[in-house]
Amino acid sequence: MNNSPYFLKPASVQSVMLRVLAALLPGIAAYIWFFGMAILVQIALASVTALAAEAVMLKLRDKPLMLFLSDGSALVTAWLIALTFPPIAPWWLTVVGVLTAIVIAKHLYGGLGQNPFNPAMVAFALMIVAYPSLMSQWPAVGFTDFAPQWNAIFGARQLDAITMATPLDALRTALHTADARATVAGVLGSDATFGNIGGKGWEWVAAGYLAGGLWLLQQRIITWHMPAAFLATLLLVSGGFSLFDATRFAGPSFHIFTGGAMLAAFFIVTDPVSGATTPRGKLIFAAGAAALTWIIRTFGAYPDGIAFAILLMNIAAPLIDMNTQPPVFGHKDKGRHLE
Amino acid sequence: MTSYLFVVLGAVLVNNVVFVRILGLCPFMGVSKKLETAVGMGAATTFVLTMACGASYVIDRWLLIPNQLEYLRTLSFIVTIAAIVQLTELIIQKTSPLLHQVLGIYLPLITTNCAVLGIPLLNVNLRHNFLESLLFGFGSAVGFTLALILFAGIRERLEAADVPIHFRGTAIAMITAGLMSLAFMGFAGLDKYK
Amino acid sequence: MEVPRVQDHSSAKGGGVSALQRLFKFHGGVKPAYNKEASTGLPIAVAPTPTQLVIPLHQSIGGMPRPLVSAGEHVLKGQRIGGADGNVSSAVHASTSGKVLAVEMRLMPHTSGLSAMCVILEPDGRDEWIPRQPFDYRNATPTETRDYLRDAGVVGLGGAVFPSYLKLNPGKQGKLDTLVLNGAECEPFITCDDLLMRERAEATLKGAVIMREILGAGQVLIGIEDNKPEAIAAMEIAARAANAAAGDSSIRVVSVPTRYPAGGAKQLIRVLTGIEVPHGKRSTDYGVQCFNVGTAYAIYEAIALGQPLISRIVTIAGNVRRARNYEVPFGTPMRDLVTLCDPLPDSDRVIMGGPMMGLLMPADSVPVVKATNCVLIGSKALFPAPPPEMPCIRCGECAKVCPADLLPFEMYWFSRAKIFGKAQEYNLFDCIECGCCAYVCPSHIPLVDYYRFAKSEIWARELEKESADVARERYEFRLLREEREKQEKAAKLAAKTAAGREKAAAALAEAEKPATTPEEDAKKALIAAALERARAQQAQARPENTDNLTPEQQAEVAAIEARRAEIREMAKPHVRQSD
Amino acid sequence: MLEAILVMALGAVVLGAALGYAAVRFRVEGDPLVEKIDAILPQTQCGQCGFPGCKPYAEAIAKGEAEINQCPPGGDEGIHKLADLLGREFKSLSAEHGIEKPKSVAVIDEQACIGCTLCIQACPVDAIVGAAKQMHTVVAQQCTGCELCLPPCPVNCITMEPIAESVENWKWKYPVFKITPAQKAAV
Repeated sequence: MNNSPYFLKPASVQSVMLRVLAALLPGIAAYIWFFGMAILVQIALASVTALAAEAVMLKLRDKPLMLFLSDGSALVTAWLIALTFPPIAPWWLTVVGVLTAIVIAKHLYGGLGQNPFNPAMVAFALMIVAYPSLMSQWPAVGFTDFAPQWNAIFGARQLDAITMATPLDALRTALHTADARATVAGVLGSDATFGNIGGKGWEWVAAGYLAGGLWLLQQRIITWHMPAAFLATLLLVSGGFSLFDATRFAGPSFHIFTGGAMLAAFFIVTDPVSGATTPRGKLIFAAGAAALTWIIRTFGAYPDGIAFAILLMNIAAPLIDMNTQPPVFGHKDKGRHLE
Repeated sequence: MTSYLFVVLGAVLVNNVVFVRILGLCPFMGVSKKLETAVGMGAATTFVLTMACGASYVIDRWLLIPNQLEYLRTLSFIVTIAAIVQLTELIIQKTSPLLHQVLGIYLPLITTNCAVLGIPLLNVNLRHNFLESLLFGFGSAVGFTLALILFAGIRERLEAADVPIHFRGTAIAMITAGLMSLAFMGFAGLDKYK
Repeated sequence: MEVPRVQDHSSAKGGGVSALQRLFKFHGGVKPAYNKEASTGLPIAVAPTPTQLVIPLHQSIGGMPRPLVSAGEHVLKGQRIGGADGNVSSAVHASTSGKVLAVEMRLMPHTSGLSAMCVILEPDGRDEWIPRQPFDYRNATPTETRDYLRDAGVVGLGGAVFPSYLKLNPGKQGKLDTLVLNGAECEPFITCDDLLMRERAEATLKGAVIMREILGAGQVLIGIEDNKPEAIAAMEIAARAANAAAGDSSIRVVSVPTRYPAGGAKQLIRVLTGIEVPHGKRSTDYGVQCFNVGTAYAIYEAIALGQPLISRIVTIAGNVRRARNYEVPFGTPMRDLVTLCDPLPDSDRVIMGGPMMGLLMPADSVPVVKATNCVLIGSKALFPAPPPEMPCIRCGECAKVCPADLLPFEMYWFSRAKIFGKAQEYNLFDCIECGCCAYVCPSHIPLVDYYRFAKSEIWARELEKESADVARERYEFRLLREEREKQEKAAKLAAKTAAGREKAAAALAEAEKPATTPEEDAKKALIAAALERARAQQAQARPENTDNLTPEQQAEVAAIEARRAEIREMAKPHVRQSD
Repeated sequence: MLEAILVMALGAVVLGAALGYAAVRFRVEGDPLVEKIDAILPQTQCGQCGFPGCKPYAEAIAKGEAEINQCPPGGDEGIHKLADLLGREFKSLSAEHGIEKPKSVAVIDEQACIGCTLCIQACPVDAIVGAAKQMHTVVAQQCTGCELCLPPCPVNCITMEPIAESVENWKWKYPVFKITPAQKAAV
């Protein structure tokens, strides 16, 4: 017989995870529209691998299999990996990435709730370090022909026709070369209309994530702290630098609407397990992730810095939590009147 | 001025002595179980490493090179470092006996900490001037301390995690160090930005 | 979070009872299903006296009272049967007149399922009171008043059962700003305070006036959750009368927003006054003292009527057809009450208290005690077993609802791994075990169980540490004494012997050498002889001792045994400190 | 070659001088660590560790003359605490020094006691009261359960009784994750 409290609010980890998955759907829809059906193949591939790896690990660790397998956490990791990897990445890249995430980043630390690093981001960082070229071959926007994409994933990779540099990649390559004439406007186009905010297609995917994220906020699965701090910091840092020198630094609308920024703001930094958990800690965590993302995007060697930024903040999360504990009842203003 | 800043930043983040150069792993694994110890070890190493970089520069520049005794470099550096470590140990024993006891064997082991020998030798290789040597030593030591403190923070939480039995202790600590190293690779290229 | 709210009840009711009251919010809290209507339909009934009362001696926080009666004795209703022992302790009384059958170990209304000393009383049906007379507290010194209340057995009836005489101390300044009367009653199912305020508002108010005089408090704030409009109305009428009698408007009834745990003493103080009393501090240091309305009524009975605390109002609710409040004499088995209320056939457990903080009873035979505000009958349908515990995902829901602003998931993380020092660093001891965190946890973790576990482990360790410190001190003292005795002995010998130094040195050497001397041999022989005698004695004495005893002798032996058991009991370290 | 020797010798002299001065300047007196170790030890004064009391054992640990796993009353938890304090590896309790037992107190069978005072002399914390030829009794609150009074008793009237669980010292148990048969079937 259990002890008090004797009744509980109906809530479960499973419902939380399933709603997170549901919130990803608008972004995925936009993704399919602009980049083709390959993403569905990747999601399926990642999901199957994740569930299989999860099942094997649970079996090895002698945990109740169905109970933990049905919590949905492995699926969230799998979908995030599928959405951050290039949709035409060869199948084994996704499989190895998912295995890394589930086996090393998650289960070796004790499974759900105990991993200090975001498993999806571990997978992304490891793969981009190990296979930088494979990880930066993205399908051309609007080229949604399925057969060549399928071939790219499972068969012979003839990529020239179907790939295109992402806006971030294009920008970095242009600005990092010695070509003194390269400017932000020269790479991205100068008019800030749709199609030019975060790169053609990309801004719609980001808008999809934004919609899903707002729904998560409304569902009270995430709090406003992380997305707000992440987006605000990205806006301030990129805005400040682009005011300082608009030819070398892209503006905030570009940074927020391109790459994985929006996905990160609502779905990745908000991972409670590996992130900071106190209200102030959440602000610091997300702001730090945004600043590092911008720094690595702008000055670093990798096209999108989100994975590294989040892993770096994961490292700092325990210390952030330790130093941002909210004052406990009665420990604040020494019991005086709070006017 | 900015070049000095880059020397320090580069040493702290981009070429972090633990995560990127993979030096000084022995104390990194050994004294990172508790945050306070990590801070103490970091402070001690910072002191030793900065002093060692200064002293080794002086010895190299004014004693070994003029006398064409470069082949004695490693030997003389080790002796200098050993002396500085001894000094640090005496001071710590006096000022904080508990820290002395807690650092235990790792304190004299700073002598053989490859980071402490490696950084002065790197200074020579990179042809740093005196100030650069000091800053590089200091920056590396700060990087070491940062790595130690961050690692200790994670380990304090990991202590309570349900890690599979075969991976408890050093195994999971090594994996964690590897993943931290992976994260620090994100800083790659920052010091080369023009 | 700190937005002050203004509640105006006076405009609705008219009259100066509840003036504009600025309210404060406390952090967190939950809104579970209240289920209070079931037991508010009927007035308070008097529970029939059972055939046997089991009155535990230990019914309050603090020292175990010593038994004042023995088996066979006849006692009157209200007669003291357990005397307060030690600085923190409170007396216990016979709930009715009758014969003491035994003083023995009986199952306690405690989750542990352990037994403790109880007085077993067989009612004689006459219900004959001891002589009662009001206590003239106005002409008594504060110490006399407090001693009287201690011997009247008045303790906090909100559930904490802290002896009230200790709380009726105005503190350093000698007077207080505010006396808070806690009528919030936030736990689901429980309505005993609600009904008390509805039916006995005037007497409760009189009790409050007495407490206020003893404390020298300026104003009285009666906090009642706004889901009890009848109680608020009744208390307002009584308060208006009391204010009119005193010619001021210092007693105010304040309706507070309904949110669990608004009835936590610290939470209510914060809501009404904005003051946060830190853990381990006395609220009197901040000019506030808080009592449950039931306690106020008990004080009225003790002082104005001269009746010690021998019964209380208990809600019987849950899986029953006729939930109701009863006035129950202490010692009544819970089973009797449950039967009165017609339990449903699938009932499978008895809980003392509400569904959020109540304690699971080891059996339904355990007696009602001063802490029993509710007897909640449970079933699998009403309180289903929680879904299996999942790992914590650090989602932070628990931190959002914690009324003590704690980080429950961190406390859980380290309690689970038995790293108690860390759990304590996260202020485990500020936890009031209200259960909000476990209530909202999506992983269904029994968080409060982990805190209880960690707390009792830490208490045990602290106790061990204390006894280790005592042992160290005593050991060091012994070493010192031995050293001194050795020197004294040597000095004495040196003085005695004419030969002087050589012999003294030899004696000193002797004292240090544990060799057998003729003296010791003689002693050993003596011991051996004594041993023989003892054996013989034992062989003789044993059978004689236990056979052919008169009933009186048997009673005497039983009493002695009981006393011994009690001494043993008392010798054991007391774990729980007052809260 | 000569230069090399000279340079190294010079270095040795300078560094040696500096260290010699430091050794004098930063001399440490006493060992504050002993107090910290002693605070962890359970103070039963039972001598099972092979030292005549907790303090001497603490001194021996601080000097590095004793292992940290020689204290049975402190148990595994005590060893963990010592290991934490001293930054050493945990070792399980050394078998030659005894095993961890539940905390007990000595109880004198008052009928059998002959009043020889031997146990009073043996008690390290003066927890036994009584006089020659008078019955002795143990003050339970002060008894550390060291068992040192057992061997000297000529009539074997002292027994060790584990401290019984009561409502006061009862501890909440560790919450156990239970899988009901229904859930197991689902698995």
